[in-house]
Amino acid sequence: MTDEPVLRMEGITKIFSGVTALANVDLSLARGEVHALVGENGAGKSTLIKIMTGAYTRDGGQMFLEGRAVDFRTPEDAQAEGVVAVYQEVNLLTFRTVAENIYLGREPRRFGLIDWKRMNADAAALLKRLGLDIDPRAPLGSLNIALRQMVAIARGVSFDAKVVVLDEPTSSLTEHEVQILYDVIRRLKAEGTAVVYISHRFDELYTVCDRVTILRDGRFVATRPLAGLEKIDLVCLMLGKQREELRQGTTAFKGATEAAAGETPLLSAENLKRGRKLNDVTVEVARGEIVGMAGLLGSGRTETARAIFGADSVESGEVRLEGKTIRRGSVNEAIDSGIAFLTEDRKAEGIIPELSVRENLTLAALPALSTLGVVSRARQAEIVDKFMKRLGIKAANADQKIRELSGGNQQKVLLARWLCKNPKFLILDEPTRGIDIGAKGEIQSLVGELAESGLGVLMISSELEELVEGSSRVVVMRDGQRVGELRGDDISQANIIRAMAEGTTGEATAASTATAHVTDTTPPAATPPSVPPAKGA
Amino acid sequence: RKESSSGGSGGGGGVAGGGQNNAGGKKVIGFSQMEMDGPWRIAETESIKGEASKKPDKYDLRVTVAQGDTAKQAANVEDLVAQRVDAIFLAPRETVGFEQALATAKSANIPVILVDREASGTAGDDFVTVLKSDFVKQGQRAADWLATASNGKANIVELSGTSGASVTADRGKGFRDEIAKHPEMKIIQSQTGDFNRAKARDVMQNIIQARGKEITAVYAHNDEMALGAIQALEAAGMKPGTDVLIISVDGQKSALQAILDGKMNVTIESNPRFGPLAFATLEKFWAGEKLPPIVGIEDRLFDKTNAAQFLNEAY
Amino acid sequence: MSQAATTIDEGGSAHGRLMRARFASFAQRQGALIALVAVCVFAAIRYERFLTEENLVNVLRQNSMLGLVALGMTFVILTGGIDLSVGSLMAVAGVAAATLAGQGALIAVVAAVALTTVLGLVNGVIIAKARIQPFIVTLAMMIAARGLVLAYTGEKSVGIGKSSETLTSLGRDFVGPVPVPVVFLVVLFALGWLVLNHTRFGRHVYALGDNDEAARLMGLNTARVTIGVYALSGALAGLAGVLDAARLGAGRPVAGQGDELNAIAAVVVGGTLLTGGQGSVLATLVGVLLLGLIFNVFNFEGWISPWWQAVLRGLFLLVVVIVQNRLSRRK
Amino acid sequence: MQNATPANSSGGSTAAGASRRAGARSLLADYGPTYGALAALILLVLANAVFTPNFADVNNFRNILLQVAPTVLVAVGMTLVIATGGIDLSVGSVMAIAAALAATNLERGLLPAVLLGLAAALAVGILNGALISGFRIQPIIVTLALLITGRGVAQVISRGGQIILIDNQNFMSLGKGFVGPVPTSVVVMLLVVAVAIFVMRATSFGRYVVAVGGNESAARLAGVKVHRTKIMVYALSGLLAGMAGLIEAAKAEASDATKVGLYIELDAIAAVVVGGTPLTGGRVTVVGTLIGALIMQVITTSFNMLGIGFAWSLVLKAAIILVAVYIQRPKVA
Ligand SMILES: Nc1ncnc2c1ncn2[C@@H]1O[C@H](COP(=O)(O)OP(=O)(O)OP(=O)(O)O)[C@@H](O)[C@H]1O
Ligand SMILES: Nc1ncnc2c1ncn2[C@@H]1O[C@H](COP(=O)(O)OP(=O)(O)OP(=O)(O)O)[C@@H](O)[C@H]1O
Ligand SMILES: [Mg+2]
Ligand SMILES: [Mg+2]
Repeated sequence: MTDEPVLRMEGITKIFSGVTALANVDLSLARGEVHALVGENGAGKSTLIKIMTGAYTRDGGQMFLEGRAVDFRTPEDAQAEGVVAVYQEVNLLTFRTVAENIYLGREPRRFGLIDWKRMNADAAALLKRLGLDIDPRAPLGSLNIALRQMVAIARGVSFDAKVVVLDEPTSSLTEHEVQILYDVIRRLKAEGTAVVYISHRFDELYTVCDRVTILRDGRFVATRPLAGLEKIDLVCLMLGKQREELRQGTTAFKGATEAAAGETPLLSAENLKRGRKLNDVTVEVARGEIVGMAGLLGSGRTETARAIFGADSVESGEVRLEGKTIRRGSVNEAIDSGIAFLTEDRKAEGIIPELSVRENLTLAALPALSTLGVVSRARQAEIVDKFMKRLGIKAANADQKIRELSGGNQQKVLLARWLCKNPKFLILDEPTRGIDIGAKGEIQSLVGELAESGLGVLMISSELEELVEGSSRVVVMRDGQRVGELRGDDISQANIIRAMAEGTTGEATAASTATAHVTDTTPPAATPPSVPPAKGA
Repeated sequence: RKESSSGGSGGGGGVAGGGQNNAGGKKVIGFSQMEMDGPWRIAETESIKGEASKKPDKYDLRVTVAQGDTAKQAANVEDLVAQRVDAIFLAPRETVGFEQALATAKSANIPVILVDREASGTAGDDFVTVLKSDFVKQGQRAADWLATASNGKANIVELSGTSGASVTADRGKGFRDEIAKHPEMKIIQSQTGDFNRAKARDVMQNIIQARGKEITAVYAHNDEMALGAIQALEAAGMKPGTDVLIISVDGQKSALQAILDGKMNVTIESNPRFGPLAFATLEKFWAGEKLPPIVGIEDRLFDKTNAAQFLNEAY
Repeated sequence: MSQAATTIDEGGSAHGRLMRARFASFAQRQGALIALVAVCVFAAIRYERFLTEENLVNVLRQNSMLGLVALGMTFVILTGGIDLSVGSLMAVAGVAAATLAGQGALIAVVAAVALTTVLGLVNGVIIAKARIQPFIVTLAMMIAARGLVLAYTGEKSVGIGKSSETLTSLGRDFVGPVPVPVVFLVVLFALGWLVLNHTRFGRHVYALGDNDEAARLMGLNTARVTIGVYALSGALAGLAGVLDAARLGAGRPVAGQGDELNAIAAVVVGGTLLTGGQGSVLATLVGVLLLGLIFNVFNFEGWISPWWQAVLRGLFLLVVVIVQNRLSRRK
Repeated sequence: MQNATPANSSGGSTAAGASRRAGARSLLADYGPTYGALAALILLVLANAVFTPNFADVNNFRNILLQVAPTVLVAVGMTLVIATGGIDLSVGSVMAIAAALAATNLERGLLPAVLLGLAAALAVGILNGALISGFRIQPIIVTLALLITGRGVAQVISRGGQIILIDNQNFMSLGKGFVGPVPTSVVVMLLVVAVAIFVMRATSFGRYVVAVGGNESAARLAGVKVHRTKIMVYALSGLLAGMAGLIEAAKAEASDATKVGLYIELDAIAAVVVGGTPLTGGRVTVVGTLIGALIMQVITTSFNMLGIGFAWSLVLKAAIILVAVYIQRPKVA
């Protein structure tokens, strides 16, 4: 294992229209190692692996595969040499079947024509081996995001590659699927494949990775064995800080305040119903309160948020802000009455890629910034300046296109888009997904601050620490239903997990308003009735 | 409009020219028009329609229009044949392109009379005859008039018709062949004006800018373009009709008016009223008369002397 | 245990969605097919001579050139592209074949089709390599090719002449009861279907239209596929142009004008999405016939003025597309 | 209440400083003319001034503006449509409808005729927008259908495709009149361009247009009224096409329903893309469109003046379109 590395990158440099994304970065992968690549948002991780796999061309540096200098011009070249990547955003073909996605470009053929039978059989076998119950003939678009991600991973491992890169593979996976992924990684490792693993979740890194390479601002910081490297030191390396400078605790929340009893809620959403996805969901949030919303993937959290915001029309139910009913299915009325919604899918539903940071930031506030439809440049600049400072948005200037920013900074701009409107109620859907630890802390402490000044927040998150430390109450969802609520000292990771899994929250909610829903809930084994029996996992 | 479905279609295989499709003694006549843009084509179609409607108990006319596309028009003829009409008037878009359509009609024993243009083939065999408006001759007559009026000395701007149209080619050719006999008559600039007044006006404007006072005559392939050219000349402070002679083809009402106003000199008629001639010819054919390969239609020449007289009957 | 439950749920709903997706794509195809059948039934009842062999053969033959163009267009549109140059390429091929008719039919046809294939290839190379939008590249090709063919012919049609009967027979003769262009149409549509559904190239065409960035990152040589479809479109447009010239006995510099829009309309009416990734060649055939039949019906009527025909044609196009759209969005 | 985590302070100040510096530059970069197209225009004009006799002449420049006016009006509307990611093929037919309606109603008086023409154009635009946004059908198909139908409607209005002569002096002054030394239609054109630039730069509507073109669902969730914005751009495109139709009719002193605006959609699209607005939407430059249209017009004019066949000007235009778009294409990795 100490002999020639499988793949070695030296002095890699990449410049995007004048901006240096990578400067002189080294990376060396040994046979059969799992190599973590970490760094803040925009540190250049994705860029580095795109260069490794031929998706981008490098502006400087060298790359050696098994000691041989290589120069991949396209991902096709890289694949041919056994360097394969599962890229950050789920990037597959939604109209094509699962099997086609897995074997695209390598379709088995007979007499020059595609051998569909064999392709589907091979795909079925592969998926089964990975413990996935997916019909290889299903169009990919019919799967949810998590399963699509698993298909992408299945494709990646089907190559018998020398190097497999996984760029934030778990950002939308369930715990169960993460376990499957770990098994896959261990198998690859045993076969001598080198795996590059990018993730912002430290627990995962420590579970599967052997060594770690740290990038900061496009520069190489260090490569270290993970064993023996304390988390806190890893964070320090990422941020370029000394140990003492870092605050304790995993999140930046200071412990939430609970709403005063008896007060009329700031927001109340009652009995929202939308097909099978939302079944009679009720949520209340008081002024100054952060209500967490937990649930497994696909449990209906985003649906709830969209229903409250009017982004989807609901069949029945009512949303009231400060007692005033908001017309169903009207985003504009929701916004006008003071509701804001930070979506979970930045790329598809958040940024306007070609517009500048300035225009993106002020998009929702334009009516307030304009008189008779004419926008005041001065007031716009004032707001942009203020929020770029306040949120620490890293951009060359306010006129940089938002698509050129890293994910975390894009997220901050989108948050600022809402904050500059002084909303009364803010919905955050996975506000820190795919965001580095520094930016995460900033966003978390900001949310805390805002709540202190009277903003009501509904925070959807898959990160339990975030919910536990940030919320005064946690609403738990499952299968489109609200299955419980935790408050006060009952809010703990263990309790949340139990509620998500079993649909009961124990005595904690016995006296709360949510009890009615909880007790009505059918036991988990019975839902949904139409589902075929489970295959062992 | 029930009558349009061809009643009694199987009326027995008549001899060539015999009516196979006489629904209650009515003859179904197909007219394949190439396109309907511009007053000339409309007048032609109206003339044929008008003649048919004079005898509603005798003729049932079906008009197809091909949007200026030869392929489409050939298809339209085939469609008419498939309907087993009793005769077809075909105003072909261009000379070539109708061999097969004509052959189809022939094999179905449907007589075809060509209207206003020729198509390749033999009269009396591939088709009955051509009712012809001689576009080449129109060009020649325009050139003749100009040669006389200018004493064989002119710098001419030619505004030609739509690119690729056979009239454009014919009216250009006739004119050029004729002025070639006069060494001092030159076409100093030629550009397409698409048979379109607005386009011709713009083109003329640019040519005036380039050639200015050099220009002594404008030959436009139709009246619309001549009217556009007149506008451009007036805008440039030149006097159409006196400084610059304006000659065109068609004989539409607004051109006659321009002649009366002294802004235009002459327009060679291209008579669109083929209706009476077409039906008369068809009747003769059915009556078994021998027909010449070309039946000419009379084209007049309108100038100051007769414009007022024909103004009201012009289209 | 709870995790296992979620996985099942996904599997179950995935299956449900699969069925619905299949139904939706069926309904989508059905939309145009239903309209086609409806028009046929209407015409058959109203016009006695509609269902004659002669008329049906006419309809097929008249639409076979547009059909070939639309076939190529289907490939292009499936990749998410568009090809506005096909009309002009028809003219180029027709004129080229007519000009070369004296050299023998084979040479004339091969050279003409080769020429437009190369022009299609140029489209593809510029689109793939210079990364300019297909709409713009093919718009430029449409304008330039038309200009060149007009300039080359001096704006006059080039007659093929009686001597080259082999060439004209391509447009005029029959194989049994079937006109030669219709034979081309049927054979090439069958081939098109085979290529799209059973070859790598075909699947990659779909992949490219589905998500080109993903296809590239998955290691597809997207440039090759792009160049391939535009070359194919050029070739089929060229063949259509040759058949058109053969049928009419002349290569016309103005041939195919507006056919790019007709072909696009036919593809869309068939139910292929302009965004790419979804659709089929058979749908296109239905679309071509549907739009072609309207003209046939107008001709049977014989009294509707061309302007009213235009009004009706546009409205019909709109209605079919709206219905199509409603059906396909039921998923 | 520690508001600054370690990483916070470093990024903020640079961003704020830089943002002010680049303020002026952004005016040009985001909404302004594209230098490639401007350079091409200047080059073309200079080359012509040298090689084309009588080209460099005030009169000629006035003619160029006069001739380009209808195309520019249509192209400005097209620019907005394209900025939302759409396309409008129906503009030529809309021109014909407006011209036909105005011409056939002039005996009712100038104002009613003009208003009728413009109202019809606006209505077709709104119909386009409503179909595209309400039924979510691809713009190219909706507007293709209206291109076909609209031409037919214009011919029906024109008493069956007749050329309708115009002899209302006031109406004709739209095409032939002057405001000072500048032709009326050029004044209209410049006004429209100026207003469009202002709207795209300074108003919230302008931003909504590019936001919708850039990312429709994001725009919707940010409170942008997407439907309204789309309907508005198609309505504007229709209205501007209507104005162009009236000007064409006034210039020709006649309305020819079969010819007015024929193929102008292609000229307009060419002007837009040569000017630097990408067909993908999300970016816009009205000045660029003006420049693009002028480039095309200068080519036409100079070819007319030099007596070079129309066919060759097509070839040159195609080349210019490709080169301009190539130069302005977004940089990719
Ligand atoms: N296509 C591009 N054009 C311009 N700049 C880019 C482009 N892609 C990336 N960058 C810039 O390069 C830098 C590195 O980005 P990269 O996506 O590699 O970061 P990352 O480490 O993967 O971040 P994240 O954790 O948010 O995914 C960032 O500053 C980003 O703005
Ligand atoms: N883009 C999408 N395409 C198809 N189905 C989707 C999509 N987004 C969500 N769903 C489905 O809608 C249902 C509810 O999903 P929702 O997004 O509300 O869940 P969630 O609890 O917010 O999960 P997530 O962690 O994914 O945000 C699930 O069945 C999910 O699979
Ligand atoms: Mg990344
Ligand atoms: Mg969610």
